[in-house]
Amino acid sequence: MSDSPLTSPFIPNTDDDRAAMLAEVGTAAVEDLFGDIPEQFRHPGLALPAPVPEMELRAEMSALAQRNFHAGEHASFLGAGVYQHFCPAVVAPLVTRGEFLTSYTPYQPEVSQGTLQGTFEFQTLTAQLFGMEVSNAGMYDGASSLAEGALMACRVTKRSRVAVLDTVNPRYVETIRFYTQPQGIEVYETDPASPELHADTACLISQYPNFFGCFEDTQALVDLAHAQGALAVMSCDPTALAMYKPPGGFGVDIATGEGQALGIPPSFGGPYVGIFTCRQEYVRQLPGRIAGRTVDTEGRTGYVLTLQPREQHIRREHATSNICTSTALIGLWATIYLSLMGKQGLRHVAELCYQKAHYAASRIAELPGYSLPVSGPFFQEFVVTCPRPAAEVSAALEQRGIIGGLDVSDRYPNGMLLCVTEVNTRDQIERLVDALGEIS
Amino acid sequence: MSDSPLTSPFIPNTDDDRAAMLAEVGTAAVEDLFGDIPEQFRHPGLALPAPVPEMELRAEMSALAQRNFHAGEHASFLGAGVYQHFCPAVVAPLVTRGEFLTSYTPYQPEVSQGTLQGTFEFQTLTAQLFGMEVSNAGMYDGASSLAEGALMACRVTKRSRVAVLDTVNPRYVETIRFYTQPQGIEVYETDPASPELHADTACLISQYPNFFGCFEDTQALVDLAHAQGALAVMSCDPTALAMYKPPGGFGVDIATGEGQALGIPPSFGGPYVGIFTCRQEYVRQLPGRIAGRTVDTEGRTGYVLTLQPREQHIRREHATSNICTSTALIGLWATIYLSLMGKQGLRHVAELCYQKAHYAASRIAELPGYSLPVSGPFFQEFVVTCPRPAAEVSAALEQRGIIGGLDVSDRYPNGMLLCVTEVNTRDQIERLVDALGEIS
Amino acid sequence: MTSTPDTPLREEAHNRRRLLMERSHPGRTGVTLPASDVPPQLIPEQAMLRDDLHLPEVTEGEVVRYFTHLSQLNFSIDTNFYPLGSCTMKYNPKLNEAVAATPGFALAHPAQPETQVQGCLEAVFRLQTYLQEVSGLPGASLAPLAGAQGELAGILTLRAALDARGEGRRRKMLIPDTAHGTNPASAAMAGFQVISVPSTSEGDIDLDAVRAEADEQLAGVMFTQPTTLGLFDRNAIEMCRIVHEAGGLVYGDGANMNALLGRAKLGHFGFDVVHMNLHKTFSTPHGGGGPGAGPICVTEALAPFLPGPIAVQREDGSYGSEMPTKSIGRCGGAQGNFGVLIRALTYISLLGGDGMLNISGNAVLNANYLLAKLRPLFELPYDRSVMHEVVFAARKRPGATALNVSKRLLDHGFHAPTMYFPLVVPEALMIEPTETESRETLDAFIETLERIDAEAAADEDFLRGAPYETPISRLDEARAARRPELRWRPSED
Amino acid sequence: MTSTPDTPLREEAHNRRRLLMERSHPGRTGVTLPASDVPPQLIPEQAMLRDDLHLPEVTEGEVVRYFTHLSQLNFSIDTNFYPLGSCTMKYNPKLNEAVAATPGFALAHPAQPETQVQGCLEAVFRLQTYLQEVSGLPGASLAPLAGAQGELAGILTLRAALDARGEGRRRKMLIPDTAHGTNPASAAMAGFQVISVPSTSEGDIDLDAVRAEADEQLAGVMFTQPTTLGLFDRNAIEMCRIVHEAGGLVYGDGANMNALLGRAKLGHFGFDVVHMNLHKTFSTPHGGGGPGAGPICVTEALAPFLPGPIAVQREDGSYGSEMPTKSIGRCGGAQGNFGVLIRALTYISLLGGDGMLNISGNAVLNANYLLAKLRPLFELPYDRSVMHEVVFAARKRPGATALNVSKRLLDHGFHAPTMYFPLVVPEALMIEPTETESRETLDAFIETLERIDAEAAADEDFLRGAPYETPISRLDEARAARRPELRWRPSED
Ligand SMILES: Cc1ncc(COP(=O)(O)O)c(C=O)c1O
Ligand SMILES: Cc1ncc(COP(=O)(O)O)c(C=O)c1O
Repeated sequence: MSDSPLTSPFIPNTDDDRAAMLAEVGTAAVEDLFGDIPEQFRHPGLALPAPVPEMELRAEMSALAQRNFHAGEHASFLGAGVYQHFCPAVVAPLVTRGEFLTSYTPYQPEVSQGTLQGTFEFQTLTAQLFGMEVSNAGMYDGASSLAEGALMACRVTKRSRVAVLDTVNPRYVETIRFYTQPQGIEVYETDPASPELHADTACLISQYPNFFGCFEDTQALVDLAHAQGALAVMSCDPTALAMYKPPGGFGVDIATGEGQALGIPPSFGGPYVGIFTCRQEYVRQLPGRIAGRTVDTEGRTGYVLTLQPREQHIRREHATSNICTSTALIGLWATIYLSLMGKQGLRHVAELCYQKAHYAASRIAELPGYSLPVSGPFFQEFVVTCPRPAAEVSAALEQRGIIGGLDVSDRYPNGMLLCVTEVNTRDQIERLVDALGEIS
Repeated sequence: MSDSPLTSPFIPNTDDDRAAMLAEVGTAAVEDLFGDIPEQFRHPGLALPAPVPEMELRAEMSALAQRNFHAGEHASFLGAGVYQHFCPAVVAPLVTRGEFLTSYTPYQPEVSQGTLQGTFEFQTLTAQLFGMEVSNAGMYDGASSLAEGALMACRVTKRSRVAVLDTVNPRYVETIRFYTQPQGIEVYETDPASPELHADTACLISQYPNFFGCFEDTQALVDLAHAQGALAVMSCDPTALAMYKPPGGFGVDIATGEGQALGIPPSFGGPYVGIFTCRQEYVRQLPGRIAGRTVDTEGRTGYVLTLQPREQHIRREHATSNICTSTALIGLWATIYLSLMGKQGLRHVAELCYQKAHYAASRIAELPGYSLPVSGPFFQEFVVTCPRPAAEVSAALEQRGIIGGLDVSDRYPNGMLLCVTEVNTRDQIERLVDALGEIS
Repeated sequence: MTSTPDTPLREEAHNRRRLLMERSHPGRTGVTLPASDVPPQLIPEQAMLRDDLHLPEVTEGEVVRYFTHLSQLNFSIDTNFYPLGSCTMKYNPKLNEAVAATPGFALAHPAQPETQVQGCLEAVFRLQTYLQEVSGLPGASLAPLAGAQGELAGILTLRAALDARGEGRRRKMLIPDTAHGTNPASAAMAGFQVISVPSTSEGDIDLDAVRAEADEQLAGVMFTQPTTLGLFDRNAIEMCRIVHEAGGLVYGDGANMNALLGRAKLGHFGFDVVHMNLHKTFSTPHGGGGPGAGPICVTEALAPFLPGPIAVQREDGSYGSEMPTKSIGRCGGAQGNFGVLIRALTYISLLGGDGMLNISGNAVLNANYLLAKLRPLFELPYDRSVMHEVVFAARKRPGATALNVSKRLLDHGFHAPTMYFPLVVPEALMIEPTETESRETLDAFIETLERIDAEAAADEDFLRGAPYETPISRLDEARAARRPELRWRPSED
Repeated sequence: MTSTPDTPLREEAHNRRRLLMERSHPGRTGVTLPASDVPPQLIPEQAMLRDDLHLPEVTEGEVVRYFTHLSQLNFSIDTNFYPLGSCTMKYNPKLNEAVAATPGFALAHPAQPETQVQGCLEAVFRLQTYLQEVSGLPGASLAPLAGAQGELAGILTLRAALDARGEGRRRKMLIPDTAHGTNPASAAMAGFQVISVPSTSEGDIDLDAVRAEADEQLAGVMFTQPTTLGLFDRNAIEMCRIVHEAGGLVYGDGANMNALLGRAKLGHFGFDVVHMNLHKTFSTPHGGGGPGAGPICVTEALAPFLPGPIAVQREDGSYGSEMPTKSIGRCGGAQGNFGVLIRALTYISLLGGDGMLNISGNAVLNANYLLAKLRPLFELPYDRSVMHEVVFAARKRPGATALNVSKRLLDHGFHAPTMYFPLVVPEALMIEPTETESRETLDAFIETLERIDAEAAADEDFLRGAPYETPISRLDEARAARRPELRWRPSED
């Protein structure tokens, strides 16, 4: 049997091809084409493992995946910004069709109508879900989308301070800082009960429901911001919006969200898609890509990237944003999810989350040693005060085959942020309650 | 929250639609359309379970699948006609593209060139792999393909007895009987060492390698058949043909095979695809569908079903065969598998099977209490005589996380037919040997 | 569009359709494979080995581009409406695919001991039960690999029952002239003498003709209910009585079960054996011509003769697999197209009993809607309310033959109806919309047929040239059959 | 083809492109969902709830047909050659997809405790190590979510290092005029003052211009090696020296890493920070515009400032996730596009070190082959041997502008090259073939460009009308921008 490994399945050219091509090029060897690299730097050696054939690699990767204790095999009550939702089996085979999966950014609209029309649908459906006038084609994720919202608010208001409620996801706050501070924008946290706004505050940023699962008095926050000439910027959970009054209903100016909730697998952190919506009047300040409708030379409807396609190439350091490759495919995933769920389905899912979370919360609140430190209306997440440190509770739950909630003891002593969605069966909830009861 | 279940996701029409349509039809209610059914038979009630929503059904089906002790989780040495082979990850996403998966039999060639050209490729590649002149578009499975081969041999020779070597897969023999006996054809088994042929024997049927993994003296069998005016019909393992002289090389007249070996998942028995190849001269006797090349009105090359498309509609009781819906999609799977593996890859796979099986056999032969009762060259399967009944050995292997071979004790006392292919790692082989050693 | 020199484009199209062997390049490969990890073994004798393996040598990327392109040349349910009578081309839920691909199912081996495959056996057992319920017949075998094999297996079951009664002389099988071609073909393969029975002018079976054959030679009848005319045969119940009285048995072709789901059970009418096409009624994808599955259900009396194996539930609740006591044997190498069965099980489980009623109700309403709306365009040979499909005769306009109308439909993105079948209707157009198509789609289809009618009225010849917009135009089928080219050959390179 | 009245077909095409909201029908649904299994809970206050959720109501089958149809309107790597310079549109192995979809990876939650996600952390750690090896730089963060975010994160890392040294005054960032537009955009977002630096007539960076800015205000330079001209910049090493000597740091845009894999390491040349585009060099699919991933590698000195979190291996062999001691923070809500990382890890593991060398060798040979063969058709502004791509100027024939040639290529099934970039080349056509295309494909592309050249020679206007064969012709982009219609609106119904 042949000893030499087969040549790469991804490189079509053979030795014969290469010889013929080198002859056309007028060079003796492929190595010669690298002659511009100074010799002392050339071929430095690459200490990478030997190639692993597909059959073995698949087994190796499966074994690696198996080392995770994951929601495919265990009940999970972890949310904190990344949510498990049921996604119909039909989504993946459509999204992974090669024509969607392996196409480039639609710079050539004549041969990219699939991606462009899909993006237009994303813009339509997210704008409608958020009750906002316009949406862009999506950002990297919910956090960076909110950060770009802060930047946009500064551009619109020409102000340079950003107020963030201290009930916003702390990672989102870090991301806002990451994006804004280098530009000399000051970010400060403030209490939702009495938000502090200054004359140079560009926007008041809140989260809906907030990081701890509750709803603030959103209308009051929006009105306050507007009274100060600041914009109201809000990060929203898309699932909640199927049930609750959307940001547009409060007069929010810029509303963003983590599209992951729209059926996207958690995938240990990404890829997700950031939703970015705003008032019509800010359309020319929108960061990222946008698809628009137009006509072709024969009057047929078609779609193009518009407003700032490839804007960095033209505007370079004056570009609205540096975002180039974004997450179109995940936007498509969310679009297909939304079209399947539709009006009734998404509402139904939201109501299931509500029902199950409230049931779980009420059961846990009855357990000795447990309480719910936060009062006020919540959707699918709630903080529980545990009789022991949250990390210990989490470890004890793991032993019982349950993925516990996020440790929020920095904010609530022995606090754990639990999330219950439609994927959690009553049986899982009872198992959680029983386990917590045992852990007391 | 709404109590009533959502309407079916597969039925677009709503109550409004139905009302409008009933008005056009001139009927008051859908029920009225069933008026031809005598009342006492109408709406008999249907005792089926209540609908299970997708999310729950997926969980339920996963749990059911999990109840199997399967080769995805355990080393398996079971073959006996259905083989585990590595299949590249690229095959499934291509085969399951909706345009292949959900198209009909290509009766309208203008809008079915994908299926038709794919079938033409299947015919080309299987003919080439088998070293035979022509191939059809595929049969239900390897067994029925061989049975149709026997029927065709009877048609060609106008004889009515069929000789089958007693080393042919017993299930195949049963299938041959199923197909041939109702037509008054007599099937008899005969010893490969001295095959009995009669003046009215239409064909001599053998298997390559035979059911017990060995090669017969194929040339002698073919010559004997021909000397008696009978056809040589042979069922071949496609993987073996990448390494061993193909049926065409022996002058076999009709060669069939189980296409499952070409990367098709075992799926507890199907769907598979039967390969059917023969001499050019019998082309008009071929059962099943056949794609042929032709031209369109503008001279462009295209493909159509030919020779007997929809022959049952025209020839009815005189049709060559009753086969209508076959297994085109599995044929496509095999075609894509063959094109990826190619000349070098398939040979490499065959050699890996050979190497590993021979290594395993030699190691097992060394174990006290074990022996190899069959001598002679073999490919990837071999019979082992165990110190205890094969069923007991199999159960003991199961406890050790191993799927053992087939019990062939009806033929070889305490015999187990083991199969080793490229998917069995050396580590698995060592574990099998150790386990067998313990079981002694 | 503007004029454009189309030669290069033609060539491009041709290049895309080059065959694998024409794309092959020595030394290319589409896979990475491991080296052997065992000590080298003695190599087989040279004489046994081959040295002429002519398979393609192409990369993974080339394979992907080629087959993706081929796929785009197809119509399919995922892209087009298929009003293909007798084929029940309904939408195939993607959940079916996901379930069938579950490793626990896809990797289960058919020869594993029962204890190792309880999940598969339970699945088969459940589906068996559901199909018995749907058909109203208490025995079932899910072994047959397609509808036609179900017919063969079913009719052999029937034959074995007759033979067991000592009535081996009964070899006459009545088959209506409207029957699908596989019925006579299967009957002939089963060793029966086929006798064609006419239908009445209203499309029901001619009972006098049945009575005339009801003698000691009569084995039975193969009957499709609803018939291939899309009609519920009002004489079928009486026919069953006559055949039974004469000592024969009744085979039911259940390919049209979509019309009857939950509305009636064939077993109640007197059918002794019924096959069903899971790839029609139960939404398993047709795959460009299979795989399918053709389970059969039978009366108590016939159950011992069924082909096997059959899933059983043991007293301890575990599942097993058994051959019926007097089984006619096996129709294939394993035990049925499990991958198809599991899809059908998924579908039935998802929709439940109410879902079945919704299917038949909407399928029949859709067919009657088409009947009502298309009536002005075609002749209607049997003017009755229909079940799941409607058969017209395209005889109102010269040039607008069944073939030409069908080909022109392709230009509009609609698959052709079934044509020239059933044979009793000249220029037959057999249209089955199924329940999964919307009123908008049906309306678009109706409008298109109206336009085609107008085109034919305006220019008698126009339709003869159709289709005009498909990847290829009408193909020379005669040439294909006269000089069969059935594979690529090296000489052509 | 024969004349055909195309109105109905047009309409059909239009129907297929109807938007979801136009397909919506009250009462339809695309899913089945379970009822609640818990005791009913108190319902929220009415004032909090919404009553205006306008989402589509369509069935699963309608969704499948719609999106399948949309997909067919796209070019993609799975269907077409994409000679798109700077984008490295190589074939994306399907194994990547299968691995990323493994439930153990796809269902892992980013906020799980480390002990529960050892598989993910090990995967990230491995990839981190591999990318460090490829870049020749010892620190790495895989957090950035795309190339441009990698730029921002990298340049902020650089800034933090300067600030930590007390050199907060250094705010001048040199950027060659050939740089990708994201470089200046990122530098501006990072608070730097962008200073454009010209290239020499041979396409290398103008060292005198660099020297002129090498003062106490100099923060550094953002440099792409090989450059966007497809050239290995022969002055870059000296440039690094000058910048370092002046106290600045060097940022390397590693988007063109495909040319250098195993041939040279950017870290060896003096780059302090480098980002890589996994969706280019490491074969993760581009998805119609993402997702991607833009990991950054840095020198030892810069490592403490990296964005986090970063995977670490602990002494006991377990894996963890940590923020670097002086981290600039987080660039997103979680910890990087793990689903993209795992694909890149799969790709590198599959091909190994030798595979990397094969990639760069074949990619560069393919580019030079196109250079050699296309030279007669276009101007070649920098006549040197190229790396992974070649930039021509389409200035030989009136009418055959970069735009028109590109549009006509679409008719032949080839995606357009990158046009009008880099800005320093007028009528630029930037062509990157990648290693995954075959000589036959390149030859077909060359031949097509020759034909297009002939078409332009024959008729100056012909190319202006192209494309002619695509689903839609040239679109009115000005109108789109002037009157932005960015979503479907109910009023239009
Ligand atoms: C009425 C009828 N009977 C039998 C069959 C045969 O079924 P199959 O194609 O699955 O063999 C068909 C389908 O083609 C049919 O329509
Ligand atoms: C040279 C260069 N730098 C940076 C980028 C930006 O990368 P991304 O699109 O991933 O943000 C690109 C790709 O568009 C590029 O080609």
